Amino acid sequence: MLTQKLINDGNHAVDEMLRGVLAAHPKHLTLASPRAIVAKHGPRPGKVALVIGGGSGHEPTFLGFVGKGLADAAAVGNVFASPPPQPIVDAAMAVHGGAGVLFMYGNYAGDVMNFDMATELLEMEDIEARTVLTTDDIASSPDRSKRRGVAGNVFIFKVAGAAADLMLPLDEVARIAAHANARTYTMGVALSACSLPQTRRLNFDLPAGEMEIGMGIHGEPGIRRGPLKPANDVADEIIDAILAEMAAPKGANVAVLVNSLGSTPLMELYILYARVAERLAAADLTVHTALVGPYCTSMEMAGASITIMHLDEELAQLLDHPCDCAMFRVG
Amino acid sequence: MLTQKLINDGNHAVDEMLRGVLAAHPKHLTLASPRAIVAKHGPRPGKVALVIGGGSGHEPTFLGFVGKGLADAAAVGNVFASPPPQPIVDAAMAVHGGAGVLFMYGNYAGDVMNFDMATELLEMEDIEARTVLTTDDIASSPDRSKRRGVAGNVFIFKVAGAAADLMLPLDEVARIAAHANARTYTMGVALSACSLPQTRRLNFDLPAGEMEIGMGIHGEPGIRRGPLKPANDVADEIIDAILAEMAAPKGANVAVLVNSLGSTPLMELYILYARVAERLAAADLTVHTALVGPYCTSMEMAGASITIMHLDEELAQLLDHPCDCAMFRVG
Amino acid sequence: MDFTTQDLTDLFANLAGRMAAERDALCALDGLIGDADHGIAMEQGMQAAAAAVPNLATLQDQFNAAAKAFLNAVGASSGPLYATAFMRAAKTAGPRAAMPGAETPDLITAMAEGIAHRGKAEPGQKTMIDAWHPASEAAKSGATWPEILRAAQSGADATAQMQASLGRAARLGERSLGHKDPGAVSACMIIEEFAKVLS
Amino acid sequence: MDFTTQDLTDLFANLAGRMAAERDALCALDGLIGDADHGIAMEQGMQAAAAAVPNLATLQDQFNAAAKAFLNAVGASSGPLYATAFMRAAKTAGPRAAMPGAETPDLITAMAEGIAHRGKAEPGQKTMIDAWHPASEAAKSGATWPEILRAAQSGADATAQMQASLGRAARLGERSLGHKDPGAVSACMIIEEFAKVLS
Ligand SMILES: Nc1ncnc2c1ncn2[C@@H]1O[C@H](COP(=O)(O)OP(=O)(O)O)[C@@H](O)[C@H]1O
Ligand SMILES: Nc1ncnc2c1ncn2[C@@H]1O[C@H](COP(=O)(O)OP(=O)(O)O)[C@@H](O)[C@H]1O
Ligand SMILES: [Mg+2]
Ligand SMILES: [Mg+2]
Ligand SMILES: [Mg+2]
Ligand SMILES: [Mg+2]
Repeated sequence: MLTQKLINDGNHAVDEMLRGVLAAHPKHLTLASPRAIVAKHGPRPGKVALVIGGGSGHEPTFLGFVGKGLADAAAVGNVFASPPPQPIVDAAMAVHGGAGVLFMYGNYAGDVMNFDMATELLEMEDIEARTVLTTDDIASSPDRSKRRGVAGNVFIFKVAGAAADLMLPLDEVARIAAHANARTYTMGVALSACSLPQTRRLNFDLPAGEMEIGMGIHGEPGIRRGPLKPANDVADEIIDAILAEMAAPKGANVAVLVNSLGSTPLMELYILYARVAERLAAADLTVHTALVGPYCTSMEMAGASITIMHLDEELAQLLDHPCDCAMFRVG
Repeated sequence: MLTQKLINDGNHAVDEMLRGVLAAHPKHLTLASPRAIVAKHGPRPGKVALVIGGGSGHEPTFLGFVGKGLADAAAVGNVFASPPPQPIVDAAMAVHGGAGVLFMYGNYAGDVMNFDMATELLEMEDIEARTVLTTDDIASSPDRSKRRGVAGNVFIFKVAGAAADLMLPLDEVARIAAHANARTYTMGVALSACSLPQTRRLNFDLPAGEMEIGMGIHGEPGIRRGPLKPANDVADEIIDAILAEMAAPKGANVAVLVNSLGSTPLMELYILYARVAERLAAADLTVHTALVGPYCTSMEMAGASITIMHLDEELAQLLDHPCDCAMFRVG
Repeated sequence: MDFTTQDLTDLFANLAGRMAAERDALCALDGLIGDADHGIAMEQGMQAAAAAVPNLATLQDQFNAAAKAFLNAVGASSGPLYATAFMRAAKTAGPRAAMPGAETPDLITAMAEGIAHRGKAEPGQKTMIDAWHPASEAAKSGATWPEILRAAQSGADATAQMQASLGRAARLGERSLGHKDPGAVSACMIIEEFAKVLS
Repeated sequence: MDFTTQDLTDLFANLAGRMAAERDALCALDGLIGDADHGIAMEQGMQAAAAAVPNLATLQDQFNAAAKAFLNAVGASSGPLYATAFMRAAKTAGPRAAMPGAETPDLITAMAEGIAHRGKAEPGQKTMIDAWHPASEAAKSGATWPEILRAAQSGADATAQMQASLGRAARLGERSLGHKDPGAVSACMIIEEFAKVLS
């Protein structure tokens, strides 16, 4: 039984999607090479170039966050697969402004190997590229450096993009990006599997009535299986885990993202958000920014994640800095 | 077998969602009464009040389109059920500015009865309320006046909201709204059912490998069942039907919306858009505005719709007029 | 035997229980040609009505309270239709704490007229009117409650052979054939509960 | 018997066919502890490699072309790992149109070293190294192709008992136990295709 998708040939899904993205957003986006998406406005001499990327299937992550004030370019991989070095290099070469390149992407073995190869290739062109990995998925390891990067990307990239847009030097942009990552915490649950366009087979079994806690955004198994709980219980489990790690003082500001993994609709996200808001208020935390919607998806997977970024003055200002991307705007 | 939802009690899903919406968007939205959502900015003396509404489960339609430059208020019904007259009256009373109220909503028997009762109640308060129904679903009847209102709402409401924001009188706003509706054409396909939060049972059977062509946004059966086709064939069938009706002259401007019914992800929408763009270019039509995403959903239903609005100078200007809603922004 | 405010309170309690029991079946029927929520609307509406009617002085007050409660809980199509039905029943019952049992079939006629007034449906369009109209005709001609119920049921059965021309199912054309109208089916359940209390 | 450019062309064609045939099985394996795409990566990579190697003058050119083609078609984890493997094989094969059959086990050693260099994996971490490393050790000790293959296979089998500490599955902890590593399984298939052509 094949899953139901509106595609043509699964092998061409990513390229056809890119054709659609370029056609729909000609004011925002252009191509450096077939898998290197570049912002029309934003890249400029003297500015650190922020290049993000990763596998497809997480839209609007990554390509939707390319634009003035956020990322200068994105390298686009196959579904759930890191892009190879070439489009990463193409992206970096197209947008670098002589002030260095910052690569940002989720911490996955494949992405690390491909971006590192790209970094070596750029060195041969005398272009300095640094890397800040995102590692916000608190369910994926007790050790932050081993964690996966998931929906927290939105906030972390946003902050780094703002720092670059303000013409800060590479050291500073990298410091801020790492700082933003260190203060960002995400955890999610999956209520259904998704399927790759090439195989159209569910990528794991999840019996009705169960959920996977700590699910990765590629369908990687999480911490454990458990019975599907009411939304408030799910929100509580996630918020408990995040608050315990974050250890923010009373009165601190936070940014919140309640994110759909794909097919979980806004109604459910806002039900979750209602509980999250209650819990944050009870913990004396102030919500500076709230995003609710599909920001980092796993195609048609059902489920949701909650991200909290523990703000300080610097992060709050950078979050508020305007950006204008095809699929995300601030200010 | 119950469907997998992140909710608490299905009977409270709508109210809990509203709690989350208000909590997440305090700068944009407030309440007139528990089911009457009101824009914080926008309503003002002398301005025609645009009040929209309908059943829940289509988010971001309707409440996401409340804000300065678009709707002044929305009355919120139960899932897939028109709101009763009282919240409609509450919404209208909260936002009317002495220049009359325009009700806009999709053409469904239930909505017509409830909004008409609200109109009668407002008459007793000496508030003039007029109605423009949206009837953009070309698959739902050969007779435009009998058609359902579906995703085209976004464009039609947008244009009417802009006309009201420009302080045009009620007659003009109503004329423009009707004009916008008359030039808007939508058709969709469903690839899966959805389920109500109270029952958590699929609202119809759709075997794998099939699709429902012309599906309504409440799971109402469409024109026919057929085998699931490649995305390009689906786009072609819809575009053929729309172009035949629209009969736009070469060189005309159009607005396009490729809309997810819920769980169909951006990847598939952009694959559809790639074909739509190709077809429109071949027909010598120019895309003035392109929206791609979940704008008018049926909770977690899989599928997509394509909307084309045939623009003229007036409609294009009104579409470009700024608006700032919790879930939709222009300008 | 008189029909009292206590009887009406009991009747609405029965209606609420009945609709709760039939909720999923009515939703499934609505799923075939509509939007799968009719059972939810009827359950919520009757529950709200049942909560609104106790401890009111007259049948009229009770029916009016039921109308308002049903409408505000439900909206949808059923809300205005049954709210208007109950308001007409209120007028027929009048400001009395009881009405003669023999007059109660007039309530059916009043409700049918309210529904027809609000929905503008004609018999044959595959709506709840196809149950309410024959029931009302039977009531007008002096039929017994079992006869009224049978009239409603054969009307509802006949909707399976009708092509819808009003309501959500109207867009289905021939595909609405073969399925009973959920509103007509729930109408029979309502009339059956009336008949149980009143015959 | 010599191993020629034609043999290598045939071998890559076989690898492409094999991976196409095993695609869904490898994806299913990857679905248990990873992201369900390993079969797709291997199919696309080997298909691109097979298309790149015909009509090149030397084995070195062929392996280098395969490396580049595989990498650009795939990315992912497999891309850099196999690209590096093929580049090392290219160096070992050298700018020759053929190499002695007896030297071909050195290709396995070279590939294993490339993968280890790129991925920094140690045996026991539940990766493809757990197949490539024992195969390479066997090759170094002068084993026959069937022995090399058996070494790879028992290495791959052993991954079922390992807890992953590298790659996507590393976050699974104990839940990775009981499932073989998909990269180790596909590694055996590759080595098996080498063995078929070379033994
Ligand atoms: N104009 C009308 N007149 C009478 N009955 C109607 C009319 N429109 C719809 N109905 C009835 O309403 C029923 C559906 O009710 P319900 O499911 O509660 O509302 P909705 O269609 O708004 O979801 C239909 O089965 C039909 O019997
Ligand atoms: N650092 C590494 N060294 C060796 N092999 C690795 C490493 N990381 C991952 N792998 C292998 O890659 C396989 C997964 O490949 P693939 O599914 O194509 O990539 P991805 O994990 O990016 O989806 C794993 O089964 C494992 O054998
Ligand atoms: Mg992958
Ligand atoms: Mg309904
Ligand atoms: Mg219904
Ligand atoms: Mg994988």
